[in-house]
Amino acid sequence: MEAQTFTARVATPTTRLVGAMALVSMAWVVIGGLFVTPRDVDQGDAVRIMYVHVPTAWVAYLAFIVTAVASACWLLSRKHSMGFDRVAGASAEVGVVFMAMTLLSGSLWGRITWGSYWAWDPRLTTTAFLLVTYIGYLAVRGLGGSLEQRARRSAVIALLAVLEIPLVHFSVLMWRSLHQKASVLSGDGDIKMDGSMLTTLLVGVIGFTLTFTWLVLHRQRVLAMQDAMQMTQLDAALRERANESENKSVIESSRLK
Amino acid sequence: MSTQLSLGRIARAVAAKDLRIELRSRVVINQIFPFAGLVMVMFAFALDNDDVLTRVAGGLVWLATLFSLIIIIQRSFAVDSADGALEAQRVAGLNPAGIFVGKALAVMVQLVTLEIMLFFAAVVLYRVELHSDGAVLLVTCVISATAGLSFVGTLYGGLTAGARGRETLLPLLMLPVVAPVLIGATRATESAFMSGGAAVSDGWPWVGVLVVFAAVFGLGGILSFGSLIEE
Amino acid sequence: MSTQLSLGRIARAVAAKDLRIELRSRVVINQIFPFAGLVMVMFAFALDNDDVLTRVAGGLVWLATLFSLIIIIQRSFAVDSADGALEAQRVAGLNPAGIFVGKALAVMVQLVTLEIMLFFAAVVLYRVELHSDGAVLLVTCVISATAGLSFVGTLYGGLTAGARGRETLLPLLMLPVVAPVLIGATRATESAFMSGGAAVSDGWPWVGVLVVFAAVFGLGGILSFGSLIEE
Amino acid sequence: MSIVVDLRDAVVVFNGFPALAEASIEVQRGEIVLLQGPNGAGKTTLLRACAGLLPIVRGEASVLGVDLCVDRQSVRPRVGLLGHANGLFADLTIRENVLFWAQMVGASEAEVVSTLQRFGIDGRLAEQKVMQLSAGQKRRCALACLVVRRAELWLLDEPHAGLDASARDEIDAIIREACAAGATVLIASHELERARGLATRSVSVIAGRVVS
Amino acid sequence: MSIVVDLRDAVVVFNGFPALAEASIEVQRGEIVLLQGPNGAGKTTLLRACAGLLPIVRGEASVLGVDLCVDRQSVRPRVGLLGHANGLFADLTIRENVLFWAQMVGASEAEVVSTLQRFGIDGRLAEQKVMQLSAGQKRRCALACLVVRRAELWLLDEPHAGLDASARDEIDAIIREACAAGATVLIASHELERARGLATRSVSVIAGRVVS
Ligand code: HEM
Ligand SMILES: Nc1ncnc2c1ncn2[C@@H]1O[C@H](COP(=O)(O)OP(=O)(O)OP(=O)(O)O)[C@@H](O)[C@H]1O
Ligand SMILES: Nc1ncnc2c1ncn2[C@@H]1O[C@H](COP(=O)(O)OP(=O)(O)OP(=O)(O)O)[C@@H](O)[C@H]1O
Ligand SMILES: [Mg+2]
Ligand SMILES: [Mg+2]
Repeated sequence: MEAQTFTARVATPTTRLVGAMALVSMAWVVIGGLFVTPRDVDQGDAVRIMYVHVPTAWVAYLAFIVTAVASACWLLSRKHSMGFDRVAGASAEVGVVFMAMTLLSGSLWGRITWGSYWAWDPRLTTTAFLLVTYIGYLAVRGLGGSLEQRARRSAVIALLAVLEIPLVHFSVLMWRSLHQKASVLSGDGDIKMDGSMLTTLLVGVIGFTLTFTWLVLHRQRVLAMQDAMQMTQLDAALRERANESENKSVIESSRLK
Repeated sequence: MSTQLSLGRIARAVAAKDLRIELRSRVVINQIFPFAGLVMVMFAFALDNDDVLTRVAGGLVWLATLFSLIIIIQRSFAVDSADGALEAQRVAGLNPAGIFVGKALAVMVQLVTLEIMLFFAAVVLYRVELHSDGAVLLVTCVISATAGLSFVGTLYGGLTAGARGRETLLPLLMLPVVAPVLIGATRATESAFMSGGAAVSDGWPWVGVLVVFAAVFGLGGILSFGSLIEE
Repeated sequence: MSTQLSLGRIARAVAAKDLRIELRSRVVINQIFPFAGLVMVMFAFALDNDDVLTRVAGGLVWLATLFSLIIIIQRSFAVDSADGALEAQRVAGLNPAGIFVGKALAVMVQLVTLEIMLFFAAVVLYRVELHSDGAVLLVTCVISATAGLSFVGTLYGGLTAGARGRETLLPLLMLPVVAPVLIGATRATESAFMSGGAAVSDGWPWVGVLVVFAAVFGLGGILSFGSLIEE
Repeated sequence: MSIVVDLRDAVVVFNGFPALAEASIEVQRGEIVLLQGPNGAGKTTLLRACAGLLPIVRGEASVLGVDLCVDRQSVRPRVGLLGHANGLFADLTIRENVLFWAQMVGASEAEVVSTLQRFGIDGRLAEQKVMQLSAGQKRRCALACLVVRRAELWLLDEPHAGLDASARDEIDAIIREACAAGATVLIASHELERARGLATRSVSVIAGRVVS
Repeated sequence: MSIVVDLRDAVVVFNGFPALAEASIEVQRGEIVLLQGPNGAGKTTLLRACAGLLPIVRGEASVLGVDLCVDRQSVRPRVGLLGHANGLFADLTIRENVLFWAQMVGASEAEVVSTLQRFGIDGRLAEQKVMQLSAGQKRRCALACLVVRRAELWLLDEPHAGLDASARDEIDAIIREACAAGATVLIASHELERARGLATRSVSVIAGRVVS
């Protein structure tokens, strides 16, 4: 167990800065996405959903990768510092929220462009599986047991689960798909998009990444405080049991003649 | 003084024990096999259309396998944890990798037997035609898919065994993970059946996916089973 | 002196106990519901065709219900027989009809909740459209089918509970018996959805079948549960 | 009517093995009879047969005036069996477990509370789920469930196993009280000294037969 | 190196409840230590912690020279635990169960046969499935599985419960032999008289602490 020194304050100058930057860039995305960028030739205003849809997807990937990396760090570090485990947990929680936002925005977008909320498409289905996998990951974290066991078990699951991300990303290439082929991260360096749209998209990615960072920093501190609180509660419980022990000893010794 | 055995010998002993229990109780043979057969019949009922059935036969075989896998895994760990025997193995410090490989092997044997039966059922019920061209592909696909399924099943079975109420967590954790196997095996099987005009050669890349999958989870299980069954 | 209670009060106490255990452990809500959802997704994936999906949506909802029913029943009796509590109830000479009705009621509540969720999923995933004309039919169908399924499930659950290895016997025994419910509920639901141009009025005869089925098995259970749970 | 248990050459068979091989025993109302004997002798089988749980394939058996060869059900509400297993609902708390059985026989809540107190499982423990208890605490809870049922014939299979000294004293006192109130008790036990002190009579079960 | 078990203020927590609350105990090689104490005191928890099954959240614990706070695995092959549950495979026969464990440690078949004989579960019984045994016969089988493993540290949780007098004598003799051969034994038991006769020293566990 690491030393338990913590303060009740979760905000630090760094997190405040991150938060402020996140706010600014999100405001930029809202303005850029809704007013500055042009309508799409085919899709009209619906294309504006992209500024939420795509960044949340990528940041969810990022979150799951952070979870995997933190899990690997926990497994490999000699001290098994619980900090890594908390980052892994916090990041997966935020990732699940973002992935859910991707699904939600995607199905709204699908309703407008394809005429239905959902289609049996590899990208969509694998995305749903990825979400369920990480809900399962969070369920495993909630199984109970000691902190160390929670960390060890969930680290293994996180390292296996992250392997699904390539599956989601390349699914459009592997199967016939309705969904957009990769147009930005296609690897051939040829980006097919209007300049202001691209800028707004990039700012969106930065904004969502900052939001993610801010959320994880806070969540991870709250988790640290929860763990620390468990320790203080343990102190109280130990004291209570010690009293019980004194009473019992008296009874027991009088009975054992 | 307790001398610990090699992984291989532990795995053999564990697999032999699991298979002996199965041969003795006949639960899989007498009950899970008919269950899987019934699932196939139910599909036929629910779909109620011959052409569709023949086209999706491969998928249905693997779906039935998947549902049966869940039950086989639950049974495999129920036998161990009923009276705390899994815990006893843990306490005794048996090499967890050996337990993992042994249990996975036993599951594999049961699963392959089941699949052979299901393919026969598909031929009879769904009027699938087997082609000699596709035979090698089909066998390779069955072996690699089964290995992958057994490894994943044993891995998550170990994680969810023991504590009460965890059994039901198994399908939730397992199904999304085995989805690639379902897809890969279905596509490879369809190629082997040449359903919908698929060519046999189309199936091989999918078998590659299956082999990689089995390798990843086999290795993952050997490395991590100890941490997963730990309380 | 032990004064024995009326069937109704025993049934209420048993149902309350089962539902309390479920609310406490959340196994059905947290794990079986997602499992059923996944089964729906898996079907869609295996079928891979939107038109077929919409047409067979009703069947798939009931098939998913059926698979979940098996797990719900297993769980319901596992809770009782884990430490011999079912035997304790038998030894205590509680009116078996009361136990039967109580357990079936608890299963019914869980099943109806599940079905509501599955119909929502069907609307979203399979693009089913609900029509106000079909609403009464749908509700009646759900209620009567659920009652039938719960009675059959509890009956066979009691029969297979207790002795080791019998859990796996449950699906084998139960699936053929509930086939009529599957067919009847599917046809009635398809009428209510008006899929494939079915008329709502076509559904009512099927609901009749469901009601008769529920009545037969409800009565059968009340009369025979005592002999079934006997060792 | 004062003979509560009456077995004559009763035979109970498991897979062809006669676990009870022509056992005969007669127990009067108000007696506390100790069944002693080696492992596998048939003590548990005898108790379960008296509870109407096992079919008697040969011989005669009547309990509380009911002929078990004809009707094994109607005697059960009047019999209380504590088996090797505790028969508790692991997800419910101690209080909920005992209340369930109290409801079944119409016992009052006050009675539940006082029973829990007697067994030292009130207060914090009463609100704990059974699966989180120690072995002895579970056994105490099983005894409490049995006690609220107030049966006429008590069949106790190793009631002392796993209990500490104070709980053993408590269950002994409760058994004596129940007998004074007209109940009859059969105890199978390997704690011979304690059980002999409690019992009014003791018999040996050996290889499926009862030997006095 | 002659100190086999060394706990210092060890704490073990279940859902926030300190089942072991700063317990300290030191056991030398060759000792037979009896843990006595009321139900729910923490005896089982102490034994399971020593077997490396439970994480020590505070304090220090070392068993057979291994620090349990750092490594709970490597000590296990050298420790034998008999818990409240028997840990048997119910579908296998007694012989197959004992053979499984014998294989795991490379014990010979002759040893299996002689162990079965000592516990009186040879012959017909040895070929019987465990699920068809009486409670005491199961316990004997669990003890036989433990004995063939020849551990250095024996942790026995109520080894006498459910056994008849002859099996109790046998297990006591085996424990004495094992100690003479250099093993160390911790026993939790409510059969105080018998256990006190066997033990070289006894301590009380009360509300999660060890009191001498
Ligand atoms: C429920 C429905 C949907 C889901 C679950 C979904 C999911 C995803 C995911 C996971 C990504 C990230 C892919 C990656 O880079 O690996 C993505 C990207 C993208 N999605 Fe969707 N999507 C949905 C609907 C839609 C719709 C309806 C459209 C537009 C017609 C759309 C357009 C895009 C675009 C343009 C990208 C960026 C592709 C790239 O450059 O790589 N999506 N979507
Ligand atoms: N299902 C079965 N099949 C075959 N034999 C059985 C079965 N169940 C029990 N037996 C045998 O019946 C005999 C009597 O068992 P019982 O449980 O009545 O013994 P017991 O006197 O209670 O012993 P203990 O003191 O160990 O609890 C035992 O020898 C046992 O092996
Ligand atoms: N999962 C759990 N959650 C909360 N408390 C628990 C849990 N498991 C055990 N306890 C508590 O820990 C305490 C110690 O239990 P333990 O099993 O060690 O007792 P014991 O000394 O072996 O008692 P017995 O003689 O009854 O076997 C008990 O009071 C029990 O209620
Ligand atoms: Mg017995
Ligand atoms: Mg204990």
